[in-house]
Amino acid sequence: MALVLTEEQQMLKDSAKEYLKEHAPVAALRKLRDERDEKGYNPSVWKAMADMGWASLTIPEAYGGLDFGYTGLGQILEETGRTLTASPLVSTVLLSTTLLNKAASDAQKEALLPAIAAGELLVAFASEESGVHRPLHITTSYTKAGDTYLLNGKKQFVLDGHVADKFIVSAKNEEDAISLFLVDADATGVAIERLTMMDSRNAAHVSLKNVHTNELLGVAGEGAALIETSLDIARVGLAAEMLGTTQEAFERTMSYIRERKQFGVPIGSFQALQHRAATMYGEIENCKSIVLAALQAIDADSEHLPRLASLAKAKLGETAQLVTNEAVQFYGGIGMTDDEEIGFFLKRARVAQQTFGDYNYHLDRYAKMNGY
Amino acid sequence: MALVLTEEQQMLKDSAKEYLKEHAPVAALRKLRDERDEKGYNPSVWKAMADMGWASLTIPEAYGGLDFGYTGLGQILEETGRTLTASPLVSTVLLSTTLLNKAASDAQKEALLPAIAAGELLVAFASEESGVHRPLHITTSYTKAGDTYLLNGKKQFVLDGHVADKFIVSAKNEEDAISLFLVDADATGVAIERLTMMDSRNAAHVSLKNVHTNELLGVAGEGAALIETSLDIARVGLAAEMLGTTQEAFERTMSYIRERKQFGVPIGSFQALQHRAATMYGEIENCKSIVLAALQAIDADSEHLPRLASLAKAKLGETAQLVTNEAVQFYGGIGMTDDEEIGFFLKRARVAQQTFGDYNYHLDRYAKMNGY
Amino acid sequence: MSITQFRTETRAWLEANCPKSMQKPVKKFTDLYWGGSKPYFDSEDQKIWFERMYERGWTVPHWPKVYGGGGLNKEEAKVLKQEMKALNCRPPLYSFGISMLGPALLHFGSEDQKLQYLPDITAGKIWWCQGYSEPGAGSDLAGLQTRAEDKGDHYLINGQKVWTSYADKADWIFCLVRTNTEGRKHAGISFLLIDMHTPGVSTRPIKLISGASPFCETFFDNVKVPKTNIVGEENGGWAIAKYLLTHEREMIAGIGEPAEVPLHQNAIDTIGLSNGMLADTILRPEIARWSMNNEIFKMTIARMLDEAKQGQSLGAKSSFLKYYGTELNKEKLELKLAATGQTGLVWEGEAYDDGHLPKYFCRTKGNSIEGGTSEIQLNIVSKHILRLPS
Amino acid sequence: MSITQFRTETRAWLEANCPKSMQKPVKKFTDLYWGGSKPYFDSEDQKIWFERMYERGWTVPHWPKVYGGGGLNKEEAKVLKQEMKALNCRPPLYSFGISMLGPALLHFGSEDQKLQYLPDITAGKIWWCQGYSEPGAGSDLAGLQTRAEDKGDHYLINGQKVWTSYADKADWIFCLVRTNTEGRKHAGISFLLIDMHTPGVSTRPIKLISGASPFCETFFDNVKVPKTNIVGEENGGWAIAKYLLTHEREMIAGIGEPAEVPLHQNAIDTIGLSNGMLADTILRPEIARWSMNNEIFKMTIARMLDEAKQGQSLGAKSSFLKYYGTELNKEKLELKLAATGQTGLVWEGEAYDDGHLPKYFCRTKGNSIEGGTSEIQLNIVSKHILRLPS
Repeated sequence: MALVLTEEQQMLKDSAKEYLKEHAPVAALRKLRDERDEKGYNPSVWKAMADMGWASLTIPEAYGGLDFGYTGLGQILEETGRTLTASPLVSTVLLSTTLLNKAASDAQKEALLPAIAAGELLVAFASEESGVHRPLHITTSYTKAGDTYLLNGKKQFVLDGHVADKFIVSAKNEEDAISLFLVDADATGVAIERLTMMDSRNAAHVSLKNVHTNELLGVAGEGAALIETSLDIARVGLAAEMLGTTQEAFERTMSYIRERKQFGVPIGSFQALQHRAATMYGEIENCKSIVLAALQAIDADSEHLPRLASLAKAKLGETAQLVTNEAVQFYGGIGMTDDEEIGFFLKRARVAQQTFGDYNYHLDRYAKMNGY
Repeated sequence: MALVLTEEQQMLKDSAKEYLKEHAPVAALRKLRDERDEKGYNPSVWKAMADMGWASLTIPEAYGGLDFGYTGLGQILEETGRTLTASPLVSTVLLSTTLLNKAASDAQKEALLPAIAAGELLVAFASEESGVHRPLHITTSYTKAGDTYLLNGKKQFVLDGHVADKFIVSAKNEEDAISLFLVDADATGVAIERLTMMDSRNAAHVSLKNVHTNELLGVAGEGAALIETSLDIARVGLAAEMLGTTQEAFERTMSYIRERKQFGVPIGSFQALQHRAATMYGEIENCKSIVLAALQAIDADSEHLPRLASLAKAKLGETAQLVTNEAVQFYGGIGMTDDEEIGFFLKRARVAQQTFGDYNYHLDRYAKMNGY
Repeated sequence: MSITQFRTETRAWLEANCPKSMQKPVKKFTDLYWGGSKPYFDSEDQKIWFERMYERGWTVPHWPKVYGGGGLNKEEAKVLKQEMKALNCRPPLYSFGISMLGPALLHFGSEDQKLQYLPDITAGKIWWCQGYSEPGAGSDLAGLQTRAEDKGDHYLINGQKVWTSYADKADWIFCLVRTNTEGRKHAGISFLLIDMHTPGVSTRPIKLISGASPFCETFFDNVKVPKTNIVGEENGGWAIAKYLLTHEREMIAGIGEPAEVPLHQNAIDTIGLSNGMLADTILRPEIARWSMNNEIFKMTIARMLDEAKQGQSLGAKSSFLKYYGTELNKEKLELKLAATGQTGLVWEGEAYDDGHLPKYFCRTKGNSIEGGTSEIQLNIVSKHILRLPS
Repeated sequence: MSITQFRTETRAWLEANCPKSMQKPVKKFTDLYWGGSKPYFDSEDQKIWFERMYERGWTVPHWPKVYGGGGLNKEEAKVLKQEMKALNCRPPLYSFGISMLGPALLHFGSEDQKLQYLPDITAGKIWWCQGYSEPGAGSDLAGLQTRAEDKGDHYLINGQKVWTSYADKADWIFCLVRTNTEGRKHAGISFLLIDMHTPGVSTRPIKLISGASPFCETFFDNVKVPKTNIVGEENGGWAIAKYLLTHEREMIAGIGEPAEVPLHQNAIDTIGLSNGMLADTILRPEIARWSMNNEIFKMTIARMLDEAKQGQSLGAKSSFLKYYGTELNKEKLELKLAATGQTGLVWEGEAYDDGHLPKYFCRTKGNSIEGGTSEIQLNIVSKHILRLPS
């Protein structure tokens, strides 16, 4: 497949860019932060996004979706990355919807997917149990008690954990087999602690104390493979978002140094900065390539997805760090102030880098996949 | 101790610089190379060096030496690094004399040290058994046969192996205890294969087939610690040589870019090159610090020597690579020609980097020494 | 008194007189006593510790006694520093008066000025701030625009400074102002002391990406300043500025918490060991690489200071020290974040040390900007040390 | 014929006609047939392979048949390339005529010139070399000094070229010469074809740090060249030079042996595995980092070519490709040396593959210099893509 967007994908991207610039710019995130907004995202913007079909892109038509594919979703994510838009896109659409598509029963799909497509239901994936990404190293347990399952454990850094209506929870039995369960956020025994993260996005610790559920998701004991595949898709989607963040930070920096004068000339005329800028340009070009290739691999159901997902998440983590660091340095003192927006990009980059595994995690995984 | 040279050390260094510039410049190495010189070094220059006392610096006065210390020897090595002088200084003086000082009996010292001091005896340390530095991973064996020992094995990359009069050979017994032995180069069963290395310096493979010797060096079975300590000293000394090589390559490059014009201006006026040059300057300053600190640690018999030796060898390996690569790049096309001398620095740097352990070897060792 | 005896007595005195709560690492602003006309002590111990040290002249131990200092010679001052470090004693008084203005006055001030200002600095009576940078000037310090018009017996100041540390709390400011608008821009700058309580001076705090506001914008609107408040010659301020910048660079290069936990220990605590090696085999060489560079860099600082003692001036080498030290510090915080994962990104909450790590991480990004950017330092090295053409 | 059918037939033909000894990686100069007026075949198989391919027009499969090419369309040419790669077939003829001069003539030459020169290129009758660089000019290509004086019916050439590939073996040279010394330096350059057998042309090989001498200095001493040998307009050579430089950059970015052993396999072979991971835990992430960058970069080449097909011209992006590709190649050789230790530094001897590794290592250092230095490529990116001011 050619490494270019189709016309439809390009149109979707263009319209997303226009909408987000108008309705969810960086200033909107600042406002949510400064007002210590209770929800941490803007529900009316989210409703509008859903109305435009962004929550339905990967949902089959049978369940009220558009079945447009992940390459399309990636374009939306890239644009939200540019505007640093806080929304349930990553938690509910990119991650949980993928899990539901792959594992849910028809009845579960019927019950959940149309509501997600309409922007009326938020589902968060409660998986990690420490600050460092190790999705299958869990201690949260399940036991069967008659018709229902009993869950116990502590989940950390659950994206949108404090605004979710439902959780998909990973837990293991005594034989260390991992299963997934659906749990209502208001179920007895669920306690939620909202966290204030560096990037002002939503995350929470979710503890489960003798929580009852009778909603198993997928086949019991086969959760591990499901988690890995869904996470790979989420890694690629997050990489697409990071591509937007990185490009926007870079373009703003280039505009800045074209104009900003020191010693009577634009600082963009200093060759040392130019060479660093040109190097960043190249890395961003590489980022574009791997993100597009990985998105296409999802839609093509390619066997190479795991490797491409690690390549994408690693490369974007590396480049987002490089570019946002250099952005602040190129801006100079003004870049250190909260008034200037460039610092928001630095902060978002650091959180996104850690989410779903950082550079080192994926470098290690890549080497192992290649047999060394 | 202050991190500066004493007046005597500075004087020694100055006189070495003057002598080497005159009698053993890079052109001398080129000549040895182009003429495929049988010995690979200039014996009359070596004799003169010995006459100036350079072979005696670390030999006790009782055995005809000057007992001047390793900080002094380091200054000589640094200067030979600048001129890329091929000589038995590293093999015989830095490494073998150190081993003899530490382990030889009075009789052995009496027999060998005055001859070394006079520049009349070359002793090589036959230790490594592969291209990658692993000094204690050996298979060369010794067994006791009456009064003598029987040696069998293959040694690789023995510095000055094909011109040495004697070898110090490491070997282990059936209990894996390592001992050191003195072996004459012309002993029955010794076969020497000279190698042509990238830097045109001397190295050889030395194979030992049922070689008899009755000269044990030091206490039987206690060779490992002896090797490590002596190698640490050799690492620091070699780092001093690399400091000279690195500085000289850098200074030549700076001279070149101050003069060389492109687009009507000196290329040294391009800020991108300036910043890379300034970064190299800083790393070279760091190199000076660690080399001097490590040399002083040898003379002070410091318990920190192993850590400092790894720091020195690692840092110099890293910086020599950086600077010689940048040197060729800054020179441009002319730097790629054999007529220009800068390529000799690149080649010497690569061999010196591998000798006694490269950056990665010492980084690993440093981490282990610090408990992680 | 022999230096050994001095050490013994100093140690005994510190052990007897430094309150236990003052023997803890400095983590936040109020852990230090900053002095000023409205002094704030965070605790009774902090007050006692300041008073006891001030009584001996040990708020600034190496200044002459006549200016309120301790009159210690270099060796004694070093011993005191070592002994304080050994006990983890906090500095009894922290101020830009001590670190910045004092050295400038000692070097360039008149005897009257020294007697007028230095004792108040050692006593912590005046809070000084620095007014160098201006909006839009950035690295081009010599391009400053704040005007000091000659009005006979006084100057009339108009203009704006930025990045003035704690100007909202300060009593006085030491400033670079333009006293001449003609000729070379470096040659029209003067070094002026201004009472912040003078009519026409106002400040506005700047919020940083770390969330803190240690800096202000400071505005001068027809501010009258007596001509005697000038330090050095009129139009001779550039030399003082350069002297202080060099001084500041050296200070910044030395950044780092005292008696700090080594980075690798930090990583071991977070990640753990496996077969005696850091369990994260990818992070391990990165930690080791940083630690090696850090250990060697400290030797370079020591060596350059040793050489300076022998008469080789530090000069432009301070630019390298500033550059390398700040880049190392930034890299250290990147590695700390890498070692802690998302936990190290929580911005608030007691369980997360109130976000000390991510906030300090953000703060370090300014290290390579303030006091002259890394780019400026590299320019200085290439021009003044490597003599590369411009 | 459908493309599938073409593929099947091509594969069968290659399997039947490519001698086994021509299905081995190219390691040294004589592994390729270079053609020329004094042709040298390293083996009978090499000769057979050349003749069989030439007969089909497949020495240059995508050129029109009228010029001696194979007349294949883009898709067919790609299939042939893929099938040759699958069998590891060596190119039957290798020359700068094919890779450099041909494209320039096809784009800028007159019909007469095409008919005169292109068939000889496909037949390997003429060995062409390139004369761009001059001593002392380096990256400043437009500053070239070799003069072509207008003498009515011919030019008189005086000057010197450097880095002319195999000029000592070449029959003809394509050259940039100065036909106008006034006005903008770019505007006085012409693209000229010169017979190396003309009186006044002489060459001297340059020995490289790798020990090989693939380049020469070439001297012109009152060399007479017919005016018809100019390609394009007089003083219009800069456009052709730029076209070819872009072309060359793309070629150089694609550097790398065909069907090469992956770097990590290399490292596994040398170092071995431990618990399924490369035994050298420090080198392992370095290998992986390089491999990731390499794999992603190949996607970027593919993407940029896909975009180019859609009409977005590659333009200055080729500068990035040249820069990144050559830096990757240099880095690869550094890693290979790191993996092999001293063994990889032995310069001679059959047991050491005649020093192929260290010699190739040395050779790669020129990758970021020839065809425009890395610095020049970065300048181009920042000026033409990022629009940063000069």
